[in-house]
Amino acid sequence: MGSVIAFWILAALVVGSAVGLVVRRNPIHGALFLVVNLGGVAALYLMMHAEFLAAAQVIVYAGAIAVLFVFAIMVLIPGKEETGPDPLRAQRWLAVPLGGFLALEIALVLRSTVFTTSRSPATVPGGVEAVGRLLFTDYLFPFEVTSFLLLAALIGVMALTKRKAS
Amino acid sequence: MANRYAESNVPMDRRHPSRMTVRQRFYLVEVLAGLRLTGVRFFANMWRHTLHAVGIKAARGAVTIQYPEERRPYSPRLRSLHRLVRREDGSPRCVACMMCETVCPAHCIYIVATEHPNPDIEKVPARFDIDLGKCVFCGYCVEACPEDAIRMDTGILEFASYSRAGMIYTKEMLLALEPAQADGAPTSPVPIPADRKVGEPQPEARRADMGIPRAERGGEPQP
Amino acid sequence: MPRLTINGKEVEVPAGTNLIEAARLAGAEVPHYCYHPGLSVAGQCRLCMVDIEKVPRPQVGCNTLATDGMVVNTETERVKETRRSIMEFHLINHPLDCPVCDQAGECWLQIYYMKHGLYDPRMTDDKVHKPKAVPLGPHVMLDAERCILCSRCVRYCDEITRTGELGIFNRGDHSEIGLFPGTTLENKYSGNVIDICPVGALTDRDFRFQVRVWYLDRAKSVCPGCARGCNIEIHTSQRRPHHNRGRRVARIKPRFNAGVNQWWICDAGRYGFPWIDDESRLTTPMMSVSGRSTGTTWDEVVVAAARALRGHRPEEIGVIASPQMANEDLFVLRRLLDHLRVLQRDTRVLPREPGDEDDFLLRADKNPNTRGAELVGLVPVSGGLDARGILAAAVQKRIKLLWVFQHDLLASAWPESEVHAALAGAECVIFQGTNASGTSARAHLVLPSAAYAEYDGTFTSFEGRVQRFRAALPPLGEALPGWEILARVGRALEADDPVFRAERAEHAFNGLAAAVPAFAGLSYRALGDTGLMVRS
Amino acid sequence: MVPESHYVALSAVLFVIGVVGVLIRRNPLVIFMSIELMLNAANLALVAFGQRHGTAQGQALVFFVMCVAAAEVAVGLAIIVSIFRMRRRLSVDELSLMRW
Amino acid sequence: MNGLAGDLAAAFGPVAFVMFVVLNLGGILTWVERKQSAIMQDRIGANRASIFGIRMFGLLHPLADAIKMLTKEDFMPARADRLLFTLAPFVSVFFGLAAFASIPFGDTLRIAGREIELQAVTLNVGILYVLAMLSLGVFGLMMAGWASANNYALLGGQRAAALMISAEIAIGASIMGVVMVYGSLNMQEIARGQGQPLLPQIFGSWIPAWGLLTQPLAFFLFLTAGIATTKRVPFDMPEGESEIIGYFVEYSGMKFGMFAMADFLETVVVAGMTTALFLGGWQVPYLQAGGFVFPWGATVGLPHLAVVALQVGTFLFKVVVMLWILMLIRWTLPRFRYDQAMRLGWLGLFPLSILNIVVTGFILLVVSG
Repeated sequence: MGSVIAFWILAALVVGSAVGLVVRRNPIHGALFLVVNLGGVAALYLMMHAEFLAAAQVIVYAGAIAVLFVFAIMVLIPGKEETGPDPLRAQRWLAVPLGGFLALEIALVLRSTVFTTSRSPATVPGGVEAVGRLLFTDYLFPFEVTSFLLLAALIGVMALTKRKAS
Repeated sequence: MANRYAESNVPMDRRHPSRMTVRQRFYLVEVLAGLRLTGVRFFANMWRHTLHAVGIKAARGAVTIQYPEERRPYSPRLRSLHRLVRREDGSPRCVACMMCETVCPAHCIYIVATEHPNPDIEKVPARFDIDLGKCVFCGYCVEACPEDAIRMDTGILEFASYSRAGMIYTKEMLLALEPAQADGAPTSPVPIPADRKVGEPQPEARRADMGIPRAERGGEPQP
Repeated sequence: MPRLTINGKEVEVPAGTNLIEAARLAGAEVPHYCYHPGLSVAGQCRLCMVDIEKVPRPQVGCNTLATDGMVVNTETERVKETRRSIMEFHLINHPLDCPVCDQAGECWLQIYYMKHGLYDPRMTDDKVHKPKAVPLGPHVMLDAERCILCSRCVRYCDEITRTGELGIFNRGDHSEIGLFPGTTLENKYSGNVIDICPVGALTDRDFRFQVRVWYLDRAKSVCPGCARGCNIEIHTSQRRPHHNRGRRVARIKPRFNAGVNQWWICDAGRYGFPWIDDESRLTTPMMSVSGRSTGTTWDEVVVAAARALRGHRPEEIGVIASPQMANEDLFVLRRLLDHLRVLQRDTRVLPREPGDEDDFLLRADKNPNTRGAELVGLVPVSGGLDARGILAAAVQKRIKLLWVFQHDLLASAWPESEVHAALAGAECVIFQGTNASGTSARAHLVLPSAAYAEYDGTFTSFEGRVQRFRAALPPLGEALPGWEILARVGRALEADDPVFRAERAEHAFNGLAAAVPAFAGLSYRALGDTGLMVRS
Repeated sequence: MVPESHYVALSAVLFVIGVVGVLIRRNPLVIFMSIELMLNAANLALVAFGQRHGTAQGQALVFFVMCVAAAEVAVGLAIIVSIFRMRRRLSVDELSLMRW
Repeated sequence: MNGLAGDLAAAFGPVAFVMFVVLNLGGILTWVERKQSAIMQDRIGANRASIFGIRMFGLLHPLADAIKMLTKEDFMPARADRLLFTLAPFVSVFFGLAAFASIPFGDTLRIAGREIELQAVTLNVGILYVLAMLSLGVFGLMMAGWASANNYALLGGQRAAALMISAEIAIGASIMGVVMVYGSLNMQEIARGQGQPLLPQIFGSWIPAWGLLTQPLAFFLFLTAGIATTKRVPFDMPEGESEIIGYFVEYSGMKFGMFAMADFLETVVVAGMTTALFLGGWQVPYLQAGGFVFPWGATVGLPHLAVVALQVGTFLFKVVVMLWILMLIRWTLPRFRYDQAMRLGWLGLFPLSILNIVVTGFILLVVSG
């Protein structure tokens, strides 16, 4: 019972912050809404007993990625963003029905397939051990590839942003 | 130019004597040495403080002077709050020659001259205000005075005020101050105003300076 | 035309030139106190000693005429030694209290002492004491102790004003300047003795102790006191506003112009400046709304004026301009009136009391630019009315818009009742001027204009000499130069004359020079400091 | 106990909001954040599915998504920063040229 | 102690204890900072605040400061983002307080038939939680920097972000060694692990396996990076008093006080984490659940409550010692320049902590055979 209440509160928080992110003009506010959103999702992970993911979510997403966003906004200060006339005004009005259509589509797909199958008993294998074991056994290769990806991103960022010594 | 900064920046030059050695660059050793110094200092002083607290006054763990109660003796050459010197009859020695006003780099002296009944003295200040909020205590006014009429020997250093008006010392206040004692301690009681209330009407003379908007005071006339 | 050599430099000077003037032409300064180019030579101070080749002793420069082939040296050791000795002699009884003395900073005794003095005085006796702070007249204060007996003032009163109030009394070191019994120094040019006094003996009672001279800013100007157009220098105290009783203009000094006033000005001009800083100055544009006059902005008042001008037919508009206005102001006004086709225009309003006049500087016409107004064309034209006529028409309500510049019509020679009737009869009265008066109080629109000391412009003297005056001060409050106000009105009327787009007075003057034949070829640069005559 | 379908539905809503954000905003930073929103929604769904099937594989996948997201954000922000340095303005509509 | 009341007491007791301890430590640190620096520098330090002439070595100063801050003008710049400006100090303090939640301050307390973990929140991933909270704290600073509409504040916020990221990486990587040695992300488990004897084959049960001994390099790396996350001297570039004043330039009154408080709270958190990870946590050498068991064979039996009290007291003692050391460091070392701190974080601490992980893994393989 308590968990249901918690879910609805969190769901409201997550959806509200997502809407705030999309609607607010000030990108800093958007970034802070994103942080709230990520925190809410982390809490949802906790509710699903994915503790490791929750912590990783906060550290990686909220702690690092969102900080990067805020940092980039602070450096750039695009204070005068989105003030000029919108060259693609029609797209703005098209977006909402399109989004609604997508939502409908997803709902239909979900109804038709996933949750019609019988539910297996929830033996929650969450926890760090299970994830760790998977990562270092079944998914060892993707894991290593990810490390290369990160390295490549690291080098790419340096190459992109380094100012040439004039 | 390749990198001008690199050429001038000392740490960039690998052979520069100010570059740190490997041991220094490792930080930890030096950091621990520093911590040892301050840590030893801490415990030595802590011990002295403890002795002091239990009544053994021999060792002092601090060199602090507890200011309002204890004072460092001031040098007689200290430049402190100004005063105006009086003649025997109590009138100011000042002849309103405006040398001090002229030499003052902070423009904090405001003199308005007037005729003295005695033609041999000629001029006296009708108004002699010092805005201590602007004063930089350079002492040029004392140097410039041909009559030894202004001195900075009161030994008074505490004249903070809650308002700007409270920082303006008028002729009467400055005349009421006395020179400091031999050890520099102020003889005058406290300077008269310490504070005037903010809303209090200001003497007429003060307004002349503050009332005229900056634009109207103008700069150099255009040829 | 004798040619002579001064300090190795050969110069040719007019016959009758003395050695001080000759040296000045050669670029050498010979210190002197008693000599003044405008006065007779007295040879009192003995400071102007120069060495003349083949003359055994140094000679006074003031009383030695330049002759052909003379070889003069002004800076030999012997001359310097002589100067030092004479300075020492002058200072025997002179009080050494420069900081107290009001002349400090512009005192020739001080200046030459710093240059040539014997810094280590040998005089140990008590100084002779003489009267101090003796008023000689309404303007001049004497400090006899500071006098070095150069006798310039005595000669001035004898030779220039020919009133002879002053003399030197007693003998030896008790000699002192004084008034002859029963006289006071109150002739119309008495202030000039203050200027020529090289030391602090004669000081200005009005200026005394008000500002130290090193705080003054100076600007070249022209006296607006009468049609003579004496050249003056306005000294202003702007750096230390608490000085000089809060006034900005500290004093007015004559400026040498050989063709107009030489070294002199009259007392009326010298002391005729307090109105510039007077309480009555108009500092904000005013507009009368339902009978009550309230301050407003320039934008609004200019629009209101333009609307009033546009709302009346040309023959309903009467303009009484002022010869106190600069040529630039008058010219822009002329263009504005031409644009509106207004014919009723004049400048001549007779004063209640006729002005005094003499054969020296004073002129009966107390306006500086009457000639300029005539030349610019602000005179009654055929089919139009003169000032008196405008007034009469306003009484009859034929003139509905009355635009008065600077004049206080209520203080004019015309009957007050008629002026009242005219001001009451007009639907709209615009007043443009510097100071509030009975007329401005009855105006519906008040346009505050800058005083002559506050903007650049030119006056045309009665002789037709166009002379520049320069801004010594920023305009008080929101006041604007007259030409700028008129140009704004012109722009508000959407007149396309380029003169309404003038940004500086010079632009307006260039327009004037291009449009009015009398001013053809003149420019600010050509006018210089002493002015040029208009073409007759 | 909250059924997994709730989580999946929530993730769908989040995803749609992200899509709308990408469509209607012109500030690349905000678009970027909307993309993060969509990734997040996908993550939520993955965890929910994993939960339903009783395995930790969903979580493992989310872990990879996070790594990819981190790399993507770093590179993407670097690109935006260099665009801004070049252009002094930020609006995706103006970024139609291929060469800077 | 049964039923709901017992449940509540079991759940909120540790939370209340943690809040009490952390807040008080944080408050008293304002006094310690002034006094300790004074004693180190041959001064007396704050001693003026008095109630009826009683000065108590200046201990009343935190109280006086609080009164002052609460009564001062609460200034807000005209162009400030009002919501964020107000929110920022709360965010800072919140995460500073929350970070302590999963640090254990004692072993399991068995009382009235309940087993209470002496830790505010029992988390399997406790270490990650503390890290997450510490890293979220930076949002308070960035919000403050942005919302103040002041370029200096903005610079301070940016520096805080940059410093936080570079310190964060080093902290995470240095902790990994500890996690590997004790095999858990749960800080309680790590604390328990530190009670085990170190290399019993060699030393017998003489030396407990404290983190300081098993992970000496990680200790220094963690301490350095931890000080950096508290953004105090020598890593005070977000403030940089002499150049930019910092992200709180525009703050006054209690909001400013909350930023200062957040600094102290983070100091307490770093001290607590250092204690829990490297100084044996609540472990008292040779003290086991039943009492002291000395390696030479002697035993001293103690009741359970006494053991727990001893453990909690030991934990607090270690934290206080750690705080003293942190203060000593803060008042001994000069500031790093901005680029030097970045360089230290990325080119010093980070590679060294990776190296630490590699070496630890290698040694663990060897030891466990």
